[in-house]
Amino acid sequence: MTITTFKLNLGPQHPSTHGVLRLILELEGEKILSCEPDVGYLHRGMEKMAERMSYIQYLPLVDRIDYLAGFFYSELYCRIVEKALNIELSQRVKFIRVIMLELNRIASHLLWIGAFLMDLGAISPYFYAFREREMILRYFEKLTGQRMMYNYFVFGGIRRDIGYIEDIEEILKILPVKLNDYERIITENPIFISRTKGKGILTKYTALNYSITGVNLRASGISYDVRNTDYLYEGLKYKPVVLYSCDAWARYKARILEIRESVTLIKQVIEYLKSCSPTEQKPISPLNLKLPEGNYYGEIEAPRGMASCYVESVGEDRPYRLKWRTGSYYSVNLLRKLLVGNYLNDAIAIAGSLDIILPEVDK
Amino acid sequence: MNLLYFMYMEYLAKYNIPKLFGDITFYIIPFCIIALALLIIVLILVLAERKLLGYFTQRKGPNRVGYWGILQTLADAIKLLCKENITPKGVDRFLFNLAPVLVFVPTFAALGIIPYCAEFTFVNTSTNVILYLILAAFPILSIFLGGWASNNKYSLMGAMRSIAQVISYELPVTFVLLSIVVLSSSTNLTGITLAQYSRAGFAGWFIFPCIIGFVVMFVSILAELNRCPFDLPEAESELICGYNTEYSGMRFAIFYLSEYAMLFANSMFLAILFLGGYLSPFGGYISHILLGDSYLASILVYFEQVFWLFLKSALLIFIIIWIRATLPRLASFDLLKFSWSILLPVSIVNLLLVVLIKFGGLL
Amino acid sequence: MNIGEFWNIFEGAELVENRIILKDDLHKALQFALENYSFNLLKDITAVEKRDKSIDLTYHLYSVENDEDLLITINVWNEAESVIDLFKSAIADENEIYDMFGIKFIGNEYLKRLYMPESWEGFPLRKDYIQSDERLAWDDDNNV
Amino acid sequence: MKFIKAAINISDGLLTVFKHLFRKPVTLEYPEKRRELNNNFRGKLTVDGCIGCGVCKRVCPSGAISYEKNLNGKVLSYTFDLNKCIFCGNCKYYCPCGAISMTKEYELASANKKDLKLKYNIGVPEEENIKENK
Repeated sequence: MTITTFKLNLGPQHPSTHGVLRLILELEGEKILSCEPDVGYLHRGMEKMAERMSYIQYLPLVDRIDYLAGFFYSELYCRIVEKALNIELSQRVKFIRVIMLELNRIASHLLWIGAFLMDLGAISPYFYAFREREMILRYFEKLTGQRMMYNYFVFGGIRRDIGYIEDIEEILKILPVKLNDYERIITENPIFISRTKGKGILTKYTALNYSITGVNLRASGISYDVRNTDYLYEGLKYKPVVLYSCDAWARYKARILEIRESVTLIKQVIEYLKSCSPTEQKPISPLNLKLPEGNYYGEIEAPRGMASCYVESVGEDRPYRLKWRTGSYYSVNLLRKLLVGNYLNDAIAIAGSLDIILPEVDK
Repeated sequence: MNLLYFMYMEYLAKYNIPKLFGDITFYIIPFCIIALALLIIVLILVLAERKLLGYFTQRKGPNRVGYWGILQTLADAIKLLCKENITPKGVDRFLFNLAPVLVFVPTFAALGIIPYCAEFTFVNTSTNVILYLILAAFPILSIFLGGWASNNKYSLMGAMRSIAQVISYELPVTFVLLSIVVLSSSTNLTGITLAQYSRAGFAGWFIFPCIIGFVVMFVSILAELNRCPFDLPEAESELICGYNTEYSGMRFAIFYLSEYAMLFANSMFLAILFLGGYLSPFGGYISHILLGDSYLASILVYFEQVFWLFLKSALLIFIIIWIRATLPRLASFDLLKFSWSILLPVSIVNLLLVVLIKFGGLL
Repeated sequence: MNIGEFWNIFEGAELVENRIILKDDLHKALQFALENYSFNLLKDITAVEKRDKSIDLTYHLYSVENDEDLLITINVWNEAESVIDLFKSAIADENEIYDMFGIKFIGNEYLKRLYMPESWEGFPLRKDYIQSDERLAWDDDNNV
Repeated sequence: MKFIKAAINISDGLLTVFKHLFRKPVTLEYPEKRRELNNNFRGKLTVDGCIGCGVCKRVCPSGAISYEKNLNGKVLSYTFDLNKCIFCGNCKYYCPCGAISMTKEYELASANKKDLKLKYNIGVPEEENIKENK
């Protein structure tokens, strides 16, 4: 018997590729024989742009690397410049940054939960998750002026002191209740379990070999979290979420638990912020900002895996070379292996569970 | 119906119009009534689904066209009518155009054999139930035609899925129908309805002796209608739009409308089989209670019966929409497994139970 | 891990700041680090074009068990050894470097233009790259 | 046993969704009702009290700011091109004399691109500039 296979273009215009990812699948019936990801439909040349712009000009663009979690890349870039210029942040500024990062992480994970469930065909959790995310985005808008492109961190501090803390407290009060709601609809639902339990198993070895980091790695049983060694998080009690079942369900559950963990982190920070007085910092003069010669490297735990930035400076007012490492890029590469042997509708669940976002892939 | 037929023939005979003319027009006039009523009902159903899904997810649903968004579906229908009918390159033109035409035929036929009230069934054959069983599976043929002719891999996959789905869900339906036939000793839908009559109203409904059968039938009808959680043939997040990916304009509208027409027909069918059809749930009819045995009451009773039937089917449709709002989609493999390994045995057990109840002297 | 021990093994390797600079045998060095010191996570590969138009490839390795970082740098011109048999994540990194710098990785069959179209000429992150395709130039007056 | 557990879980989910049927919709009917914006909002730019130092041009990431000079090199007027502006707020933050401010106006769609080029003459009262850019 001869087996006929055919090629299927999944994307770039497809409801469940969350942007413009194109997967060239080779199918036999509905079984996937091979997968070839094709990216680049959203390439903006972030690295080349950096070489043409001054440090301060580049800062607002950094948010756009991942529009769902802009604070992380902003923080990463600020961190490198601060390291190069030997700027010491005050404890208050550090903790304000922690609040922003963790709120942004919650917003990003919430969106993922909604989108993932939408991929699986459930409608309600999508809208419920967006409702909670909207609260966070409205808070961001109040504080920073925009919903997604914040441009709130500046070299050596933050743009304006934090305010509206009662809003955050309300979010923290509501969020765990709503999370219980989601879990009642989703987590124990037998259909959801049959779609995710045991699907897309990412073993420890494969995860490391494909350079998967972040929640996906922690759901595979490896406790690697950059937050443990991050100087922003010093003095905060934090327990990394590690799950051992390695499948799509574990990746879902890990994100729910991460949101809960972030809530406890923010609570600790708010207690501190209430006890200390506001500080005012002066902006660094934009006119002569030059990094001393050398190379600088920074890492951060972004919602989609570890992000890092490498800057090589030759003493000019712009980087000689700037390189971003983003988590999603490696997740896309993982699809080559993870989808093979699965059926098409499991493939959607598996690809969705990795939390791929395309601006981060294409940079 | 027979009564109406004789009245009509007598009326024609008075004016010496040949019998043949009467025979023909007698079926054309009701057809027009159905067609018009169906269109209105479908428009209402589409709006109801969108509104309900909206309110389930804390939104308002369509609310711009007309008061409370009432004219939204009408506007959509007009928009689809005005749109260009695109026939993609490489399609099998004849089949591609035939499929949307064929899809409405079984729906109309199915509506013709449903007893709306005691004296109003368009075609009242003695084996209505079996006829219905055939007609309910018929739209799948045109879905397959459409998917096959589209020359699109997504369409073809959707069509293949729907065939597999209907074949596996037709068997449990047949066994449940058998148990209903056993209970009522009739293969006529009016007979089945009348067999459910009892003085205590809803106590005589077949849902009580045959509750397992009801659940099986409900699930199977969800599958046959391609409704969530069995909406695999069009699985938006996987197959874009399944079998009607390539259809546009009026052809798409016909597929879309037939889906809702079939939903309506099947929910009425379910109401007839298990919820007593047009019988009042209180035993006596409201018009009899209010107006006594007057001539007006004997006419109003027919309308009341239609009302009860529609109310029961509306309740079922509400549950179907509610399920759509909550549950994720099953995987195609699990779907077949669910039917063959759970629903089929359960429906056979149900048949045995019903036989025991009927002939074991329990009823 | 004692890095000094590591760079003694490879001839011509030297330690500058926190990174090991190799002359040759990149694949062997990475394999050595992976097998003997369990550096099992290749965080990324960074390419930097030097003034003399040669390219420095920096392999950033990480050991999850020991929580240690290791940087291995090698200077290449147009070709480099591929490490995709050791680290599958290198498929992505090498592909990106091929697309942006034009370095051919020998042994990597997945290489293709990734972000750029297949027909694109030039390698954008090279310092001598001039963006000259006038279709892409933003013209204020014609876009009103 | 497994079936009963599954049925309970599904009905639990169904009830949770059903609960939402009676809650107030969160939909905001946009053109009629609008969100409240506070003073931090980054919208359309306005200028008042500019000294012509040129810092905003140097920090603008998208090149949206340009200026006209007279023969002596003195800056006469600024043009903010909202077609290019990404509303990052850099110019406002780094302006040494606080001349740039961002309004709450965000509906900036226009049929003509030239409407979105805001020209501010230096040394002219604010009202006139605003009138000119309507």
